[in-house]
Amino acid sequence: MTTYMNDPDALGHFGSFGGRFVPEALMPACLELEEAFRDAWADPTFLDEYHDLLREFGGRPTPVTYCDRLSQNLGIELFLKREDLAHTGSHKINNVIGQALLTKRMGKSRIIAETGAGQHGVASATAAAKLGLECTVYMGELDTQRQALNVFRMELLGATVRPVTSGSKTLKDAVNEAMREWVTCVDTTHYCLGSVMGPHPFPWMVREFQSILGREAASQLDERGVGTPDMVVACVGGGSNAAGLFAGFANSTARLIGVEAAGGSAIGIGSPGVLHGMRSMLIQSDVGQIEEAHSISAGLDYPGIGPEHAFLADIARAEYYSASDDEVLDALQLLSRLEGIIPALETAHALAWVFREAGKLIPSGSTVLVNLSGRGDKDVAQVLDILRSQS
Amino acid sequence: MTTYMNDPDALGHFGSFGGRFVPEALMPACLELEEAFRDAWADPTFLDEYHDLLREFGGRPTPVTYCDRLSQNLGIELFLKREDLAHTGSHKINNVIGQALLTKRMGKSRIIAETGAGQHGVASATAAAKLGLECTVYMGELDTQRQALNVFRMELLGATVRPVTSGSKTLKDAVNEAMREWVTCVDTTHYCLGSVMGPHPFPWMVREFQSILGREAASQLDERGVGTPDMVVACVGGGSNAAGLFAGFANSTARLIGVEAAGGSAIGIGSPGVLHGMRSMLIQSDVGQIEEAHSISAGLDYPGIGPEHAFLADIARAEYYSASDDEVLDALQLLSRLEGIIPALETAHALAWVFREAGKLIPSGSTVLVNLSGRGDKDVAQVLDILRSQS
Amino acid sequence: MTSLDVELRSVRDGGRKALVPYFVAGLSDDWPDHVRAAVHAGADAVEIGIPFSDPMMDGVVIQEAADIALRRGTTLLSILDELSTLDVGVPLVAMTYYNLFHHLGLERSAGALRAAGISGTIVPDLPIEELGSWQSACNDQDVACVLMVAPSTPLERVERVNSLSQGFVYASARMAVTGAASDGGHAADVVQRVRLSGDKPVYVGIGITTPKQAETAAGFADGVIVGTALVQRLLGGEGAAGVEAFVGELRRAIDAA
Amino acid sequence: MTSLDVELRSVRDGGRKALVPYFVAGLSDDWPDHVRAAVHAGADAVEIGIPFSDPMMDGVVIQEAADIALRRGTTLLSILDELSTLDVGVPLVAMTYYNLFHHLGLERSAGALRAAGISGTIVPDLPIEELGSWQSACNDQDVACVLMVAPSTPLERVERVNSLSQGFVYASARMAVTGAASDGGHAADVVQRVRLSGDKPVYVGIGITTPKQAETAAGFADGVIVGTALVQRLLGGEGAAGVEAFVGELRRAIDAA
Ligand SMILES: Cc1ncc(COP(=O)(O)O)c(C=O)c1O
Ligand SMILES: Cc1ncc(COP(=O)(O)O)c(C=O)c1O
Repeated sequence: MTTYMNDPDALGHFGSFGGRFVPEALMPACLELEEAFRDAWADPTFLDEYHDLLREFGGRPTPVTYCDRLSQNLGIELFLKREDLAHTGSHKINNVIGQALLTKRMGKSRIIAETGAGQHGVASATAAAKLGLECTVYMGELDTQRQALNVFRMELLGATVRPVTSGSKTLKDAVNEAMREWVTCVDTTHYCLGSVMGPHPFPWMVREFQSILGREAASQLDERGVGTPDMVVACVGGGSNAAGLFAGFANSTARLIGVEAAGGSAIGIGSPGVLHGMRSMLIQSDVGQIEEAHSISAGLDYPGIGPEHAFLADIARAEYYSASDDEVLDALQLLSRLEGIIPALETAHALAWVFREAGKLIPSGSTVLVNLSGRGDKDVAQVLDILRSQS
Repeated sequence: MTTYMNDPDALGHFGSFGGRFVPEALMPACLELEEAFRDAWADPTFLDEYHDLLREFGGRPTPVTYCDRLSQNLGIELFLKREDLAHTGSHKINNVIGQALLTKRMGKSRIIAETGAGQHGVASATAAAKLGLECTVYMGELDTQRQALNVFRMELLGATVRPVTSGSKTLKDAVNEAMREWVTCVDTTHYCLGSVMGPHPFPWMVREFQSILGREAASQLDERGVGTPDMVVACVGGGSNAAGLFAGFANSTARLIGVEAAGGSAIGIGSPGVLHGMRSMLIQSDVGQIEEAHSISAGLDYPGIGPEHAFLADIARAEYYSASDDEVLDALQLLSRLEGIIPALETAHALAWVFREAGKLIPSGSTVLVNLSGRGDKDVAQVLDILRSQS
Repeated sequence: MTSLDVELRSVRDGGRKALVPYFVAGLSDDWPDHVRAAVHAGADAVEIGIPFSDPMMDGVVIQEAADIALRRGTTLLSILDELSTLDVGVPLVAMTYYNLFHHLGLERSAGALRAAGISGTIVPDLPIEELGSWQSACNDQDVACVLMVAPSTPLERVERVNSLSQGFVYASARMAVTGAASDGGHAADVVQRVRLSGDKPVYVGIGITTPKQAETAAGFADGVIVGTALVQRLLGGEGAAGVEAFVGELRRAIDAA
Repeated sequence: MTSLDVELRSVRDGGRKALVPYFVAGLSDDWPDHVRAAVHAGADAVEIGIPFSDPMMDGVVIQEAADIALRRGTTLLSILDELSTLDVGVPLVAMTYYNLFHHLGLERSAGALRAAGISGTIVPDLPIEELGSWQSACNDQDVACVLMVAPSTPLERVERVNSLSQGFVYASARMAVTGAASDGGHAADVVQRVRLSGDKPVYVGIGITTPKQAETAAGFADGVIVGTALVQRLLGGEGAAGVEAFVGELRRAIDAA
C-alpha cells in the first residue's frame, strides 16, 4: 500500500524536490541538525519536554470548532482547527518550541530567525525568552516599517530585530540574510526557520513539529464521531500549517487542499527551481531570477513553497488552488460576522476557497476541516485601511 | 465551619454590599435575569452547552504555566493561569458566553454591553456573532478614539458601537449609558455586563461564570502535585477575573490577593457608596460625586469594585493592594523578556505586586498563582508610545 | 401620613390637577428665581433636581444641565442652603441619586432636607427592596418618599410600590430615561394599574414635553411632571420669564383638561 | 582532468602563485574591459560573477553590484554572449547560484558556458551531495566544477570535496559570505587540511582584501581570489585603470610572497 508524507530520502528529497542546496560552510550545521533532530525525535525525554511545553506554555491542544451558522449557509459541515488559540496567535509556536528545545540540546545558546509580517519572529522571540536563548530576527526593512508594532513586540520579548536592506527588503531577503549570518555563527547559533522550506532537514523537521496539529485534529474529529473529513484545507505560504494539517490525514481518504495567494502561487504559476537551500516550485522570471510574490497577507508573500508540497502536487496526493485578495477580504469578514472569529489574512485564503467552492468543487454535504492557522488581530489595522479606502 | 464566596442573600447582598439599586423600570428585568440564571445554572443541559462552547469555541481549559526563570529570580514558585490563551485574549469570554446563552434562554435576541478599552466589547460581539444575537456596544467617545482598532474589531464581528458623549466619556459613562438604553429595550435585550458589578444578580452571576477559571486552576495545580498555592493573585478592575480565581481557592488555605491600579484603588482610597446598581467601595469626592479613576490600563480605569470584593476585604478573607503605573510597565517588560508572555497592562498589576513583594509580603519559597487575565497585544502600541516618550 | 401627602391630597381634593415642574438646582446663579417664576405661573409643587455625576435615569438634556451645575461647584448642601431662604409656598421635592444621601448619611441628609424646607424625595435608583432605612430616616423628619411605577412593573409590584409611596405615585409614562418624547407613551395604562391598588394621587412624568401632552395626561392622572422641556429652555438661554411663560402655558393646558 | 586542471596545474608547476580577480558581469557597459585590464595586470584566471536575484553567499558589496547588473537587464545568456568575443588568454570561471543553470537546463548551460569560453564554474549553493548531474553535464563540455572547503568542513568531508573538485579547491578563509575582512581568517588551517588529502591547487578566497593579506595567503596557498575589494573600487567609480592598478599591486604582493 502506498503511504504518504513519509520521511524524505537520506539527502532530504521528496521525489525530485527538497535536498540541501547550501554553501559548504553550512553543510556541517545542516548535518548536525539532522542528526540532532533524528535523535531527539526518537527520544522520549525530548518528546515529553516538547509536548509538556506545548501543553503548559503553548496552549495545546487547541480545540476544533464547529461552525453552525456557516455550515448552514454553505450546505457543508465546516470545522475549524483553532491554531489562533495557540500562544502568540498562530501555529508558528509548535515549530519554534521544537527548534528552541533542539537548540539547547545541541548546546547552542542563540537562535536567529527570519520573519515577514512578524508572526514567526514573535514566536521565535517568545520561545527564546522562555528557554533563555538569545534571539536575533531578520526582517525586511520595508516589513519593519509596515509592522512596527511587531518589531516592538519582539524587542519586548528580548530579541534583537535586524532590518534587512538588500533586495526587495521583504521576507525572501530576510531569509537570504539570515542564511548569510548563520554562516558566521553556526557554532553557537541555530537558524530557526519558520516554515517547511529551506535545506534538509528543515522541511521535514518543521513538518514533524507541526504535525501535532493535524494529528490532534484527526483524533478530535474521531472523538466527536465525525470521523474522517472529506476535505482538509489550509492556506500555504511556505506551507508549514498545511503540512502539519495534512500530516494528520495523508493516509486517510480525506482530500488535501492547499490554498495559495493568487499573487504568490508557486504551484499555480511557478516552475521548478532552487532557492533558499531547496529544490521546489518557485515564481521566477523566464531567465531564472526569483520574483517577488504579491499578496494582501505578508505571511503568504513568498515566491516559493515547501518542497514536500511540490511533491504532493506532483503525485496528485494534494491539490493546490489560490484565492484572490478580494475574496480573502470577504472571507475574513464573513467568518468574523457569522462565527465570531477574526482570522488572519493568511488563514482567510483557505476560508475564501471553501466559501467560493462550496457546492462546486466541494460537493454539498461534505465535511470540511479548515486549519484556522492564526488570528487576525495583527491584520485588523491593515484591513481597516483597505476597507476604508474602498468605501 | 465558615465558608467563603457563598451565594449572596435573597436581595443580592454580600454582607452590607451589593443589592440592587436600579430604576423601577429595570427591576423586572433584574428579577427575570436572576430567576433565569438560577434556573439555568441548575440545569445540566445549560451547563453542558456552556462548557461545550467554552471548550470547543473558547479554548478552555487554559493551561497553568510554571515560570522557571522568574521563579528562580524571585525566590518563589510562580505559576500563571493562562487566560490570555482564551478566545479573544482574556477571561472575558467565560462571562459573555454564559450571558449570551442565557439571553437565548430568556427568549431575547439582542445584547448590549459597555466597554472601556474594548476587551469586553470584543468578547460580547464575539459571543453574539457565534450565537446569532444582535449586539450593541456602548463605549466612551474618548475610548473609541483611543481604541479605534477595537471599535473596528467589534464592527467586523457584526456589532454596532455607540460612542458615549456624556460625563467623562469613558467606561463609567458607558455603563450609565448602557443602563439608560437597557431601560428602553428590556423586552428584547439583555444587558451583558462585563464584570462582577452592577445590580444583583450580575456580581454573583458573573462570578459564577468566571469561577471556571479558578476551579480549573485549583485542579490543575493539584494534578501537578503542587497542591494549594500559598497565594493566588489577580488584578482588579471591576474584579471579575479576581472573583473567578478566588472562587477556586476561597475555601482553601491560600491567601487571596487583589491588586488594583494605584489611581483606581476603590478599596485603598475609596469609601462605601452606591453606583451602577450596587453598594460597594467607590472613589468619590467628599460630597459624594463619583470621581474618575486614573490608570495606565483602560480596563482598571473604574472608580468602583465589585461588591463581593468589598465584602471580602471587609471580613479580611481577601487582601487588596495596588501597583503604580511605573511598576506595571516594568512588570510587563520583565514577564515578556524572561517568560515569553506579553501580559495585558491590567494583568501586569498583579505581576507588579508579586515582583515588588517577593521576599517581603510574599515569604521566600511561597507558591504563588497569578491569574494571567489577558494578553498584551492590545496594549503594545500604548506601551511603545510611553517607553519612547520616556527615553 | 407626611405633610406632603396632606398637601397633595388637598390639591387633588380641591379638584385641581397638579403641575410639577423640575429644575436642575445650581444650573445658574439665578436658579431660585426660576423656581419662583414657576410657582408664580401656577406650579403646585416643584421638583428640585440635585446634580449627581452619574445620573443613570436622565437623558442628555438633564445630564448636560447637571454637568454645568456640578462644574459651578454645586453640592447637595449648597443647594439646601440656598433653598432654606426660598419660601415659595408650595411643596418642594428633591430628586437625586442615592449616593449623595448615602454619602452624607441618611439621618443627616433627611434632617438637612427638612431644614431646607423640602418635604419629599424621589430617588430613582432606590427600589422598594432597598428603601427601608432611607424611608425611616425621611419619615422621622416628615419627608416623604415618592416612588415610581414603570410600564414594566408587574401588578403585584405596583401594589407594593403603591402602598409604600408617599405624597404621590410617580407613574413613568414610558420605558425610557428623562427626555423629550413625541407621544404620551403608556401613561394611561400605568396610571390605571396604579389606581387598582390604592387611592394615592398619581402623577405622570418622563417624556411629558408639550402642553398638549400635559393636557392629555391630566385627563387621567392627578398631576403631571415636566422636566426636560423646561430644562431645555433654560439651557437655550431663556430665564425666569421663559419659565413663567412655559409653565403658564402648561397650567392653562392642564386646567383645560 | 579538465583543461582548467591542466592550465592551473601548469601555473603552479611553473612556480607561480595564481591571482584570480572576481568581477560582477554586467555591472557596466565596459565590464569586459575590466576583465582585460585585470589580465593585463597579471591575473592568472578570472572569476566571472553572474548576477542572481538572491545571492545567498554574497555580502552587501557584491549584492549591490549584482542588483545594478540585473537592473541593467543582464542575464546569464547576455553575459555568455559578451564573453564569447572576449579572448583574454587566461581561464574564465563562472561563479553563480544553481538556479540559473537549473532553470536554463544543465546540458544547455554547460554547453553555453563552454561556447563562451568558460572552463570552470563555482556554484556555492551546490554541495557535493547535489553535484552529480551538474558535474557530469559540465564535464561533458570540459567545464570544471570548482568546489569549496570551509573552515567548518570536517576532515572526512574535506577529502570528499578535494577528490571531486576540479581546477582547484576553493578554500574559504572564514565563516562568512563574501566581503571585506581585517585579517586572514582561518585560511592557513583550511589550506593545510585540504593538502592532507590531495595535491590539487588550493586557492584562498572570501575576505582577501588587501595586498598584504594576499601576500600572506600566497605564502601557504597556491592562489588567491579577490572579489569584494575589486568590486568596491568599481562601485566607487574606478574603471579599467583602477582595476589595472589594484590587480598590479596584488600581483606584486603575491610575487613577493
Ligand atoms: C497565521 C498564519 N498562517 C499561515 C502562514 C503561512 O505560513 P505557512 O504556510 O508556513 O503555514 C503564516 C505566516 O506568517 C501565518 O502567520
Ligand atoms: C485582561 C484584563 N484583565 C483584567 C481586566 C479587569 O476586569 P476585571 O477586574 O473584571 O477582571 C480587564 C478589563 O478589561 C482585562 O481586559
